[in-house]
Amino acid sequence: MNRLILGLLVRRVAISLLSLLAVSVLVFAITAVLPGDAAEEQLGQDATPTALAALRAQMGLDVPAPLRYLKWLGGIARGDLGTSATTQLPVGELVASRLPNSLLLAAVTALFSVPIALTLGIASAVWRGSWFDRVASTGAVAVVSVPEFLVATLAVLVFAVKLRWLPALSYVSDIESVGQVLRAFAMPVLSLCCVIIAQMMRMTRAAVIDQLEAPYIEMVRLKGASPLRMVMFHALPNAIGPIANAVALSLSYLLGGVIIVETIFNYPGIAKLMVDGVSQRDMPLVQTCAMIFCAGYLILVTVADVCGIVANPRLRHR
Amino acid sequence: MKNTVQPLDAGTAPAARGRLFRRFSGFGLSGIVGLLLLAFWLLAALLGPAMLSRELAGSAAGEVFGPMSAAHWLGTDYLGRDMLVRVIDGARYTVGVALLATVLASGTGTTLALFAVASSPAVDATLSRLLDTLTAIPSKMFALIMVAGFGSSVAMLVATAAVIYVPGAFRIARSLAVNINALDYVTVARTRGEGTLYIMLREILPNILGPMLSDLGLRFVYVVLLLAGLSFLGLGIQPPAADWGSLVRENIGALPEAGASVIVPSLAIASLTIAVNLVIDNLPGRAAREKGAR
Amino acid sequence: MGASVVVQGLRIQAGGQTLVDDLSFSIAPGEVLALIGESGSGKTTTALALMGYARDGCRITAGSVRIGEVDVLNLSSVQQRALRGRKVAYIAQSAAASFNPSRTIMDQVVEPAAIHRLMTRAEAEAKAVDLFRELALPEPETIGSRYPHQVSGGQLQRLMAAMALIADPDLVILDEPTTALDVTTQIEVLRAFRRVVRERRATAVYVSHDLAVVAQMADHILVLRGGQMREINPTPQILAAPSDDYTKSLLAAARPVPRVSPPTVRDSQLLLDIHDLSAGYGPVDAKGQPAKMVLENIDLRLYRGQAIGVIGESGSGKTTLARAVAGLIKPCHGTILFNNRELKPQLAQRSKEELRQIQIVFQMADTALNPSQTIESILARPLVFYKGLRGEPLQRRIRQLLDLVKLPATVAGRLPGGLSGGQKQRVNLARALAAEPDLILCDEVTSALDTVVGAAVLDLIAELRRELGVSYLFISHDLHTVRAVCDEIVVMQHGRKLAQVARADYDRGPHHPYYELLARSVPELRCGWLDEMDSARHTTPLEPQT
Amino acid sequence: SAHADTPRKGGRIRVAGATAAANDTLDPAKQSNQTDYSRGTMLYNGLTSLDSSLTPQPALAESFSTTDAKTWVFTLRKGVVFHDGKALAPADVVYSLMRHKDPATASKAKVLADQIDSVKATGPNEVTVVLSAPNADLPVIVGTFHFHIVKDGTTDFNAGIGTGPYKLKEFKPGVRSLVVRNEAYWKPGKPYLDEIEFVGIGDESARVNALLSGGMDLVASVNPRSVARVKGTPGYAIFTTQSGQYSDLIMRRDVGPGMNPDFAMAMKYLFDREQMKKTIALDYAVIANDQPIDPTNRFYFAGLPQRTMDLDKAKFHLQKSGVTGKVPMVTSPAAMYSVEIALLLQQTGQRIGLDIDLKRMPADGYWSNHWLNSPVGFGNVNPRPSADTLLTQFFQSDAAWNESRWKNPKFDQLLLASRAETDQAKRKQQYADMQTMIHQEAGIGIPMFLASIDGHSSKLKGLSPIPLGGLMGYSFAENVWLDA
Ligand SMILES: Nc1ncnc2c1ncn2[C@@H]1O[C@H](COP(=O)(O)OP(=O)(O)OP(=O)(O)O)[C@@H](O)[C@H]1O
Ligand SMILES: Nc1ncnc2c1ncn2[C@@H]1O[C@H](COP(=O)(O)OP(=O)(O)OP(=O)(O)O)[C@@H](O)[C@H]1O
Ligand SMILES: [Mg+2]
Ligand SMILES: [Mg+2]
Repeated sequence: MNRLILGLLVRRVAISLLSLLAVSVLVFAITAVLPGDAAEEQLGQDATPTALAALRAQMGLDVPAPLRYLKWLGGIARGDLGTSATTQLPVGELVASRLPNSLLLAAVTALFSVPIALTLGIASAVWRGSWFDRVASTGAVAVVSVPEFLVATLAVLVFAVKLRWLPALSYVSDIESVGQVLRAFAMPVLSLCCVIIAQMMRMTRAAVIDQLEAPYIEMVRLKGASPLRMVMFHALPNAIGPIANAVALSLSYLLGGVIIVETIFNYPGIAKLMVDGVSQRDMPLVQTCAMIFCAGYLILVTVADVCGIVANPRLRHR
Repeated sequence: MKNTVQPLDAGTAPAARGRLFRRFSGFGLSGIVGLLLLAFWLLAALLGPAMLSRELAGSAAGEVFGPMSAAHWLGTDYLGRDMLVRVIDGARYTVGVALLATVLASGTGTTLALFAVASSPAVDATLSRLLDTLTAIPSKMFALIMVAGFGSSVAMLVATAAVIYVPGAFRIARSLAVNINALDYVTVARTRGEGTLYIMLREILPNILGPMLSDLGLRFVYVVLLLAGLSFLGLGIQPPAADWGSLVRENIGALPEAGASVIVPSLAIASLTIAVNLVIDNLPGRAAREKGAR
Repeated sequence: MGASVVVQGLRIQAGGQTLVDDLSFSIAPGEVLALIGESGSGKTTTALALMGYARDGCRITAGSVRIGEVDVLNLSSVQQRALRGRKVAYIAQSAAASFNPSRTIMDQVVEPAAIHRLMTRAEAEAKAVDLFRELALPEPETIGSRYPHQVSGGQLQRLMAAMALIADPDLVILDEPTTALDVTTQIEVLRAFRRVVRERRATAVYVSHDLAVVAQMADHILVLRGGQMREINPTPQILAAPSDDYTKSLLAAARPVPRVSPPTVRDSQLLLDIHDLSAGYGPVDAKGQPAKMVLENIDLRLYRGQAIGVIGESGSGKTTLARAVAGLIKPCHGTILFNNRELKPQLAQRSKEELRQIQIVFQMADTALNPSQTIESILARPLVFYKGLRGEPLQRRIRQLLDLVKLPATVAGRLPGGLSGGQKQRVNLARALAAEPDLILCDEVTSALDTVVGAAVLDLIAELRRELGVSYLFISHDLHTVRAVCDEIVVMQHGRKLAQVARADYDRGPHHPYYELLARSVPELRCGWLDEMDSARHTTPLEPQT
Repeated sequence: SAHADTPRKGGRIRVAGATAAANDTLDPAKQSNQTDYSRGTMLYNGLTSLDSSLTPQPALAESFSTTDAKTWVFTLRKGVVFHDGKALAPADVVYSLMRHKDPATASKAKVLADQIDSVKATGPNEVTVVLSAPNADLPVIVGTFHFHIVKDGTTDFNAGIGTGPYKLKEFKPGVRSLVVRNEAYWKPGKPYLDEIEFVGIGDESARVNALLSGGMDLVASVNPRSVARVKGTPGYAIFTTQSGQYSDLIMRRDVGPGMNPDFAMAMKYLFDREQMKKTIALDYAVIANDQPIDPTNRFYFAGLPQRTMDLDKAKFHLQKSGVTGKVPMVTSPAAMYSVEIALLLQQTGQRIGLDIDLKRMPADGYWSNHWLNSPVGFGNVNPRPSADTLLTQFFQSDAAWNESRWKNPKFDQLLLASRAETDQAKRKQQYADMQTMIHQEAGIGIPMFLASIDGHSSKLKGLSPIPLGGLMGYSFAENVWLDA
């Protein structure tokens, strides 16, 4: 069994490298096709042919695109992520200053949202049809259906502006104590939880209910098992596959999709870096960010796939 | 829905009423609430724009962020336009475009997932990795390339939103389908020599439909919100038309005063998505299947 | 100590249909009541009702059930849970559908002990291993660590029995507990059950269609038909002097009569030629050997219109053989010729026509039916797929098929979940018939059927053979059934073919000792047969242990 | 009033600019937005600085003089030192001005710098600038952000070494910067604050919320719609700077419907300026007259009759132009308020039977892809330090950014003449003529000049408008102080 999973992991890592390469090519191709290059975006209204030419030369954009890509790729092979076209800073440095922030925010959010979502999902599956189920399910849908920027703004208005319990920005200056971390993270985490809990919760509920309909559950019931046991020991293991995937998808959102939260709370994360990169057509930056997201996503889904396989002996012993 | 409003023939009345009752009772109370809400918005989307006077729509001379009043039932927006008109107008886009994009995304994702699972492991691996790669493309970038490449139109908007959500739907559907694919009855179909398509659609699909529908319900919400983001990027619906998500975004300035112009479209989104999810949760077919009998 | 059971006026309904009507009976503590009746008569439904449980879609609408002092139908859910699995244990009819596919067998077997906090996990496991041994399961120490799909049908059923018995219940409800077992294993298992009943004086309800088995186990027999009680009487009386006509017909059909075999089998064409076949499960090593070898060096020839019975103990590889022929597992060695053409080892490489010609009826009827398709569409598919039938001819053929397997036309609109065990099995058969194949691999097709319906199915099989020249690989654990329909019998043990006996030699010896043993182990339709076997056992060991 | 208060020393403030991106830079030549400019004025000085009427005042140059507006002599202030202790020398000035001409610098001010022929140290404290053609506005030009003085030979600007009122302590592009008081600053008594933390917050409501929740003391670019909220919160106030910023409707004269001058005229009559001012800018704007010089400018021509909405005239011109069918009009959030202006135009257009087909484009890539390319679209022009710069950049016939491709040799002559003109009265007349010509002929419709609005804590004192933009023309740093 371990050999099987190890084999899967090795294969996945190999394929992942290919995927990453594909992503970089794709991103590069898109940046190449998109109207406007880094120099034009940088100069904006100030663009004149001479200024453009000068800036292009400075940014290395005068080199033909494929060559630029190969050069960048060569750099990657040597562990050099390249230089950001707009800032002329090493991309590695730019990313390194932001990535930990993003990971921290994602981790804290995951820490809260996953247990809450799974608990709610399982509980509403167990008591399906009850008022609890209805309130929880409808509530979850209602909460995601409120645009993220509205939730975040509302939270700021209430907790920061009105009550002044929490800071309006999550990262103004150095954070020293744990209490400060909690205060700073409370609202972003709350907003993000609102977005991602629903998917995990609903999928957990659906998958568990699906299993509760399976014939073997009848036997479990006839053994005198409590509903809790029925779900935790029987339905859940069989539902792990889809649940793990929903969790992986939701969590992958926390890396690249948090742009709105980063904007509203002025949190210096990597999503904003990438969106800026896209706006400025900063190819090395965008590529690195895209590859980071891709890698994060691949790690998450691989973990989800492994969970699915571990949970299903038929797949495990194929 | 349609045939429920037909006048009941006197002779068959009891039977028809019984059928009617059963059809609705199949939905359950919350299902009916969902259906009514959904019907309301569908009607609003279809008939609303024709019914509201254009006068109101054009009146930009009104007060900015005006409160609810007899002249403007839902107040006015950030340019002093009537919110009622804006919301009803927006229904067309949100209901139509979002529903279409969601169905496309979930449909394509599920179909691909079924195909991946029902054909060889090699196809499965290839498709899975390809779609994984697709997810890594920043959606903003993707949207930009779509505008750049194809111009912005409603069709393009639908396509973009659909493509962005295909990989997610694929993942979920695949994770459900692999489990079903390992079961005996699929083996039976295989020994019969059934083609991939049949195995996908008839053997596996019905058994993953429950979770997939609930996924679809959520994906709908995401698409509605994505539309707001995309129209902010300048993709798709062109002003003065606006979908509800964009209405919320446009009027977010009214939030501190809890203005109707931001609350109403938010409520509209919430009610529509809740309705969709209520209906999905209470589909009579599902309830019946869960009980094991028809 | 056993509990008394009193059932009064029990009525169970599903939708507008009454499944069980006004049923009353009682069982004294420590006694065994057998429920017999035709497939679909409501046996399982009644058995479940004794635990206060009705399947989804069914409802207990009237009556009362008392077990000892407990009024089962009026318990709170907490009290119900305390009762189930502890005081009343249930051995379900379909073992395959009753095990959680993703947890090990041991986890599930010791679960009742854990739920009711009866003993520590270690104690429970030890007890489980003892039970495995008692129930004649192979590798009792380690079988618990496998997953449900890794054991054979009969093994799974015994594992379920172990699960029910682990909590030493006062009332055991056994729903066709030995249907999937070969006769030798069946004896072991019956012994184990009887020990439980006798030693612990547990009360038992034994649901079965096999009168011979019932004769060994039951003190009283209750005959059900169409949800109504036909008669209830002490076992000897029922066997000797049944009062009800239906009971009489059941008894009359108890011993399958040999079906006339078609003439000139030998000179007809060779249909299936299995040569030196080996196959197994698990990852394949460098030499092409699977981790777990199941079949070894099987040779088998089957002529057109011939029926070959495959018997052998549970887990001997019968199903595996069928799966190899059907192309579901890739043999690691040997060849299979069909119509003198080599059959490709894998499904995908076989042509549609080849696939149509060979149909397999799966042993586990439950899992082989798609839970979301109606019976009608399940049956329609092969007709549409192979024959391109549409409209009225299609409907007619479906009705015809249902009729052939003695199913009422009303089941057509139902989903598999709304069928009884025997009904599902017949749907499975009907689906195979629909393809009008040349060869049907029947894996225990009659094991869940009562004698009357079973006989009808056997008749059907014989008729198809006679008239259409269909051939069969007829897998069964029941020697009598096999004898009744087959021209030749292949005896398997531990994955090897031990002997092949032709019809003419059925009653002439001498045979392979294992065949003799099987023949001897078939229960006889009289009380006390098992006891005789028991006493005989002390003088001559029954099974040559390996 | 606030200005009468005596400044107090000490304290620390947090300020939020309106943009934050990884391309934040401390290189004066590359600076492109208000956060860059604001940081620039903390760290650097120019030879001159612009006051509230955009008149150049001595800064690092103690004095400047010319006779022909072609050769300029700047006398440097003595005793000025850079943050690292090095004294300011003519070589620094030569380097700082001349580097813009080098294409490799990719300076944003290259066009302006190109008129400089040479910069030479002509004495220990004297620099002489020779222009290729006379320009009376040179002191204005060297007072702008790009011409801030850096140390001779600097190529890496991340240390932010200048002569400015604050020294750089920390700089994280796109995140924040931290500056502390320069104790050796050459302006006596200045600056007042100990420390300024400067961040960029891209989202307007986030900025306002940060202010109102006590997280910020000064925030830039407050939307008019948030003003009531800020004013309504005790302890906070609004600071308005009326400047020459405008968003304009561009109707190209060389292609599209704008080729017909009547179409442009029709559109100009379609602007409901009053309503735009009221509903779009919520009165934080002044009505404009289809010409780019705003009332704060010393060359503003007040005598030009105001054009107002006139549907009859609009209809007349439209019919005369013969333009029918849908008129595509490109807008983008990139050009401030252009979407809203276009929406109102669209509505008024319907009333005369004009069908405007709005095309809202992403802000990304708007300037490079659509601006200047679309036949009918919108542009946005930030305040310029001088009327001459503005007209040269946007209206001269062969200007790169001649948005509407309006070409008029007479205008070009006037522009050249006015640049060299040192007689203020004459010059004023020339500008008035040019404004009239644009008002009449150019394919440019300018509905209003927008104000910049900043929000601040009432404790923050010393703010007064400089019409280069908000935040005191981005040079608040050395002028504000915290009240106890
Ligand atoms: N997927 C599997 N992996 C490993 N072992 C398996 C698997 N399936 C079956 N086996 C083992 O192979 C042996 C033969 O199984 P098979 O199903 O062929 O038995 P059978 O003769 O049909 O028995 P029964 O009469 O009980 O159905 C059994 O010991 C069983 O435990
Ligand atoms: N959920 C249901 N809804 C409607 N009818 C049902 C449902 N479940 C079972 N039935 C019907 O109830 C009858 C009794 O079923 P039951 O399972 O008790 O039969 P059984 O006597 O155990 O038969 P077998 O020997 O084949 O297992 C059958 O005719 C079956 O079709
Ligand atoms: Mg049964
Ligand atoms: Mg078997």
